[in-house]
Amino acid sequence: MAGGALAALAARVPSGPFVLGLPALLFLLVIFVGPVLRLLLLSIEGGSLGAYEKALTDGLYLQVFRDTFEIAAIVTVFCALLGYPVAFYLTTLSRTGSALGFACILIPLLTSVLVRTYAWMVILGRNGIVNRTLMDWGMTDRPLALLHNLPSVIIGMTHVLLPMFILPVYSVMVRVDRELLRAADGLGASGWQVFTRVYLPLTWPGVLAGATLVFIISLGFYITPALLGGGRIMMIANVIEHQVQSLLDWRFAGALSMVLLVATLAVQAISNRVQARRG
Amino acid sequence: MRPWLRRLLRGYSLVVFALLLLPLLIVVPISFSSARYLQFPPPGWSLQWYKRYLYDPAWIEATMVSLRVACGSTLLALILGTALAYSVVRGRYRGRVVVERLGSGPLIVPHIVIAIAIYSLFARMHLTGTETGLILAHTVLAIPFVLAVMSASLRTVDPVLEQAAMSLGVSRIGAIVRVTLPLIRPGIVSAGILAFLSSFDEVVVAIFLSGTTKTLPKQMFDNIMNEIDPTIAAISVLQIALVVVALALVARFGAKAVPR
Amino acid sequence: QEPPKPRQIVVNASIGDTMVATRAIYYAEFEKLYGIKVVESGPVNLAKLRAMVESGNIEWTISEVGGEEAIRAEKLGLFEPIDRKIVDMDALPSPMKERKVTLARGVYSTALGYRKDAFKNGQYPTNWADFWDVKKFPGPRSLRARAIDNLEFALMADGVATDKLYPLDVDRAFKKLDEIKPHISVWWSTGQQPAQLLIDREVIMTSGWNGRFYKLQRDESGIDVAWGGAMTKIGTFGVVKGTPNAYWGQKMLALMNDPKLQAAYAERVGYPGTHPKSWDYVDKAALKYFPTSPENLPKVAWTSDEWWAENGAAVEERFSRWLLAR
Amino acid sequence: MATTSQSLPLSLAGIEKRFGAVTAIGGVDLAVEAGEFLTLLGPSGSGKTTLLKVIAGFEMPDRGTVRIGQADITRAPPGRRNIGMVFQNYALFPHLTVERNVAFPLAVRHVPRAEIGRRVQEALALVELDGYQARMPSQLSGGQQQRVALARAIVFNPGLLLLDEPFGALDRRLRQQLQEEVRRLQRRLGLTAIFVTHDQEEALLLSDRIAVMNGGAIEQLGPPHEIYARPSTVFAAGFIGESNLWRGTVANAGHDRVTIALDDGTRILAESTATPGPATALVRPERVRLLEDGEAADNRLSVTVEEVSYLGQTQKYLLRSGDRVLTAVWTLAAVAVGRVKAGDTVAVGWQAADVHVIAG
Amino acid sequence: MATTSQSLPLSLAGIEKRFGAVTAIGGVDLAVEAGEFLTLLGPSGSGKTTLLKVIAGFEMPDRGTVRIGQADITRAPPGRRNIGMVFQNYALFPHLTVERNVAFPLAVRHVPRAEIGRRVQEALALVELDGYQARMPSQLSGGQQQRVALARAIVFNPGLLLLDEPFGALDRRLRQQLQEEVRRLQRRLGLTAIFVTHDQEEALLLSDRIAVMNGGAIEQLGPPHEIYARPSTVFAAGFIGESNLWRGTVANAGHDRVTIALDDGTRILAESTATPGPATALVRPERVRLLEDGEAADNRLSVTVEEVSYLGQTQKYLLRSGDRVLTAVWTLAAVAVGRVKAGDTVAVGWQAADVHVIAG
Ligand SMILES: Nc1ncnc2c1ncn2[C@@H]1O[C@H](COP(=O)(O)OP(=O)(O)OP(=O)(O)O)[C@@H](O)[C@H]1O
Ligand SMILES: Nc1ncnc2c1ncn2[C@@H]1O[C@H](COP(=O)(O)OP(=O)(O)OP(=O)(O)O)[C@@H](O)[C@H]1O
Ligand SMILES: NCCCCNCCCN
Ligand SMILES: [Mg+2]
Ligand SMILES: [Mg+2]
Repeated sequence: MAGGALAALAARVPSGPFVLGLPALLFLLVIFVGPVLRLLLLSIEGGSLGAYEKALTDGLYLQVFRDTFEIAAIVTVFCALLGYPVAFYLTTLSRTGSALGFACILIPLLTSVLVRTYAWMVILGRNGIVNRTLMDWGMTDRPLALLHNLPSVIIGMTHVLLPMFILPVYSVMVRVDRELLRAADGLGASGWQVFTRVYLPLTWPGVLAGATLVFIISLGFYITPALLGGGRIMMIANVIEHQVQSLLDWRFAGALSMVLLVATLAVQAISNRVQARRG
Repeated sequence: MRPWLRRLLRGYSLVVFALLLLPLLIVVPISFSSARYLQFPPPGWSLQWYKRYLYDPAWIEATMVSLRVACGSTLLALILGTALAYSVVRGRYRGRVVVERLGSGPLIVPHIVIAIAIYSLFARMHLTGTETGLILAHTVLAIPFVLAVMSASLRTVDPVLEQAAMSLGVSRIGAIVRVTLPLIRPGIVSAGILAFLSSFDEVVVAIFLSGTTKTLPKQMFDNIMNEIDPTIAAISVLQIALVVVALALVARFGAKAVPR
Repeated sequence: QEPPKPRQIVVNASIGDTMVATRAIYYAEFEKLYGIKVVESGPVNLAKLRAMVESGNIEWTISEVGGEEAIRAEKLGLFEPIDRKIVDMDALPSPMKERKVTLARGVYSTALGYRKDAFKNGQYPTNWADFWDVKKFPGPRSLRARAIDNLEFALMADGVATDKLYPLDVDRAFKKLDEIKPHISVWWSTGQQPAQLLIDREVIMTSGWNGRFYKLQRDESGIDVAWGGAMTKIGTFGVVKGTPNAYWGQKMLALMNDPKLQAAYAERVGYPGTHPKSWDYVDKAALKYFPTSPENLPKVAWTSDEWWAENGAAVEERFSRWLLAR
Repeated sequence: MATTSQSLPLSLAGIEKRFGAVTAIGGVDLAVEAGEFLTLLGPSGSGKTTLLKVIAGFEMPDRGTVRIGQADITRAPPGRRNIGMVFQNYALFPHLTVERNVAFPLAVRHVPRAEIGRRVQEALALVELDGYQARMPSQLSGGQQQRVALARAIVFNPGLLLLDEPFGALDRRLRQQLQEEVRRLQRRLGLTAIFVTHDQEEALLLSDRIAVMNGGAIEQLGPPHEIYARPSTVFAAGFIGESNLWRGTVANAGHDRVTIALDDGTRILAESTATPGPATALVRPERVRLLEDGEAADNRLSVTVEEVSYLGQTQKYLLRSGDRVLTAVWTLAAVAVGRVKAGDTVAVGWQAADVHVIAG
Repeated sequence: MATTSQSLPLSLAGIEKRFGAVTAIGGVDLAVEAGEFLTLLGPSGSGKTTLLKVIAGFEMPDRGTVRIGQADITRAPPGRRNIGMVFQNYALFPHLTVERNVAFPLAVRHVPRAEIGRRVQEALALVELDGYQARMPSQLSGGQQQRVALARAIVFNPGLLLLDEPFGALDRRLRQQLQEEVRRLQRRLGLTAIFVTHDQEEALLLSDRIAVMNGGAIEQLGPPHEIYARPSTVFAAGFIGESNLWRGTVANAGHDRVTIALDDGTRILAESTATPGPATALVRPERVRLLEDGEAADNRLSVTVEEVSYLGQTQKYLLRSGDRVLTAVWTLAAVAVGRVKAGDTVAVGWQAADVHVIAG
């Protein structure tokens, strides 16, 4: 009787694939979810929401949040403007051509963010290549301040994130059925009409996916603003780092982290929602 | 497409490609500079920065730490992530979607948040400043890559092949080992390389978890913060070479390196 | 009877050239004497030290801290008391010899460094008033992204005498800082940045730790230091509370108090030692680059660690706010 | 490989399988004799694959038992059941050579090397693929792949062979060729085989018996011609072949004959032992004949030709009689092309023996 | 939409198209009448799609002209040709509703809003999809999708309708249903239509005329029954329907009759005007009859039955006479199930009129 019940139970317990997922699941619960939740608890220690009040009302931090979103938005727009045509161009290339094109995208993508940021320091510095060239050509007599400001941070971040925009857009573009374009053509649409009425709407999910990815990653950026921002461009991650490393204010760092996390998840959720609505 | 439009598109794209590669190319001549400080174009050529890197025990030690940590976390992430991918792709249990989301979570959650969360856990577990701690943390960061690549690979393997193997006399694990894994070897290579690079390049977590054991990126970060000397350029060139070799390996043995 | 020797001890200290010098001079000696490996870590970080002690996860055996931080560290109980039987501090000048938990090892200044070639016919800046004078000395500048020192610089630029700085008139300092803010192109955060910024021509003048300019000065590489109003303080080390190797930490402190080693170190990095006898061993040619040299000492100002220990947190926060405000 | 058959009977008793709210199998009893070729035929979603999976062990039934020979294998893992299976698209291991594919079931059973070699050789010879040992599956034609799959499924002397739509993805020509090969081999080895398809032509062609499945249950079980000629349900009639189906009421007419009275008053004479009551009359289109002038038939109808479709061997006629539409299929031998055209009015008829009555 | 037909004839003259070394189309002349339904039938790679693309304007021919009505449109861009096209898998725009899909060709022509609304409404009514305006293509069944594709292809009154294997991906049942709908609509609107398929049954069923393509050329052009009964090449005979084909030598036998002497001495009597010389005799399997005792036939053979396949409506018999294998297909009406079994020896025969002679 009990044996039968047990057997019935055993038959009901999800077996096979589920069990294989358990180690990773436990691992992530202990070393990822647990700590993040603990951080949440830490930020509301003693039942006080003071840290959140500070994070969400203090002008300084509001400013940082505003800046962070602004920078993320600008970077996303740049990635879209630069990336969309390039992704399309990639779909038109021959085998070798697209292999070379992909190398141009994958090599930077896989290269250390530090290396890339360092390279921009070399290029944009007061004594860097751009200024040297401008001065050699007599276009300016004094070096321009290209580094350690908002534009340099945006350039650096765009460089880091552009491949992450191009890849998802490309993957949607190659899946667009050429037959549809031909159908539009055959139905009398002009080139521009084919683009605006068929191609752009069909590739829009890719743009949305790429933009979401870029925006989300931008929100959490730390290295580039730290190295290219000259101490003046503070994104939320830099503030969090400062809270922990220099001020040891775990509670407040936790609160800021949670706000950042919620913002990130919210952006993702909105993007999912928009995508789902489009069917 | 009209020819002039095509040309415009090509021109535009080539400029973007150039902008993507330019910074990396600039680093090369600088790494061979004979100047004591950063100067471009270099006044002369020398291998001094490579020597400086290779003969400085601090750099070498950091490199070794990074290699060990990257290998460890790659191995761990491959095992955990592949099993997870299998579970998500083949499983039919309720909550599968949640499990998948969880597995790719570290990709979405800002690294700074993960870093300080893990830091506070590891501080209590006496794992800060240890290679073990770095390996565990980097494994968390690498699992989403492995999950993405391996689930894509697994989806290309017809589950019927596993059933076929089982009907021919092996258990599920036997079927996975004898049939599934050999079939997705290219995916394993790609996932492994992605996981390796994600650890080998990782800075933010390393900033928090490095103590006496510094990873190469952490050492580089400190160095860049301190002095923009061409040693970094030399290391950069070596790293870019590593990436190019990795890409070539993937092209040769792997599937698409990047989750699409 | 000595406690058993561990395989290694860990010293947390400033990074950069001083780290290399510390290894070559102190750690090498320590390893030679006791056969215990010294592992170095850095940079100096009070917050981390505190987290370490509070979590009981002690990675460091001894750690360096800045002057005002030493006072906070002592209050927070982050260091073991100094064992006077091992570390003989009696020879140090007062009040250094009265310290309970930290050894004052060296003296350093945050001084005004500049590029000589940025100014015509020897018209170099000499103090913080010049730094603020963007008409006479046009060009980008850099300051540290912290309040400490900057407030003092602003007050001196505004005419406050070096010995009348404390207690700081914070409001006045910030008002003065407002003036210079548009001309600061980089707010530096790590020690080597100032020198690097000068070398790279990113700025024409900057605040910076004197040791970081020392080599450049000695190399005649076109970088020089104006000592007027250089904010001077002591660098200190303590044995981390709860370390299992406290005894060997004390032994290391003893070495750091050794006049000969201090002299070698000072000559190498430009940070003079605290032990009076160390002066006897220093090459006289190096002396003029020290904040404590006869010609520099009258020009420099001394940081009040007590004031900063008391007000630092609040003032630093206000400074962050000020820095980010547009 | 022993070509002496180890073939075993299979019996299913009270098999039930639910997926959440969906009942995939709702109580199936089935006995397959040793050496029999039984086909599960049914529309998509009728539970064919699920039943096969229950037999193979990939799904556990919620209720019921599965026996091969004497052994109850209901809960045995798939690898222990000793069942050979040929999958849709064959499921050859693409990373292994033909030889190692066929050797797989022996290797995992730790059969000695030398014996593996011998048995693989035998199995490949049997499917006429000796000499292909070193090829990879991708280097084989569809037909050759199937033969490898067959060799792999029988090399370990399974008691039972399962085939789940093995021809589902093939074009018609290759399909026909392979159907014949499978059937030939199964007969030769005397294997018990269960074959799944939703292609009625294939089922008719290959099977000793057909089990018509619908909604997770077996609607009818019998040899092909019986299923075609005497379907026991309207569903089975409609699913297999084209049909003219008319609902009406049975009345006895003596001499093993009945009449079926349709709503509109038409009476259809049938040879049947059906009892009076509601019923459906079935007349296959090829039984409807074009009547020559004065030719007699048990049932006779004057119809207008609505549409003629030329199908090569045969022509299909859509005929109308009042509100009733019926289909007739005539070969060219019977009616020359163009003799009967759309719009014509003709007389058609069929014998009482051509009518099958489905009760209910 | 004007239901008054604007249908125009199409003519192709000397069309050639090469891709590098491959000659996809090698000189095709073809005239399609207004309102005609013409099918391009041929094996994979025979150039069907390429020819359609040349007509639609997606490929430029290397040589030759394309005319619709009087206009030479050889070099006109696709959008200017006024050709409606139904693509394989329909190519509906997945991001647009049914209504906006159908409106597309009108919208890009800047037809006024109100008129678009009216014409879309009419077109949807025509394909019986009124009420589905707001659905997305993904929310439609395969059949409904096809009707939307059709509506979109005809809403702008094209002079010509092209269909490239529109049923390629469908299962048999849906396929049949849609074939009928397309045909009905085409007839009703009187549209000129060119239809591509490699399914011979489909071609026979739907077409006014069939163009059998092979290797980039048209091998035969004619109505279905002619193509089936009198294929002009062995290829056409083999490609369409099952065949018994025998090579031999024609000799005159008087009275419009010839004999074909096969290698083994067998002589086949045929009604034909073929001239003496090498030729192939074609006898369709359904023409081979089972001879009753003493029944006469122009051609008579004693054969052994090798295999019997039950196909429902018909049974297929594999018959052997010496080295020669022939296929016969008999309906149940002709031969009851089980009357002729494998192993039996029977007499079969066919009339001289049942033999078609293919010269060469
Ligand atoms: N894993 C599953 N989860 C939920 N429902 C399932 C599952 N497998 C099958 N079903 C359902 O059970 C029923 C029977 O499915 P099954 O695959 O056995 O049908 P089938 O007869 O093989 O159909 P087909 O001809 O399409 O292969 C269907 O309604 C199907 O949707
Ligand atoms: N773009 C192209 N480049 C090179 N060769 C081509 C191209 N398009 C078609 N071909 C070749 O031309 C020949 C005819 O191809 P086409 O697509 O017209 O055949 P089809 O009759 O439509 O075949 P299917 O039934 O497989 O669709 C083939 O040999 C094909 O390989
Ligand atoms: N707050 C840390 C300051 C470090 C300055 N380095 C000085 C080294 C003195 N030995
Ligand atoms: Mg199935
Ligand atoms: Mg085609």
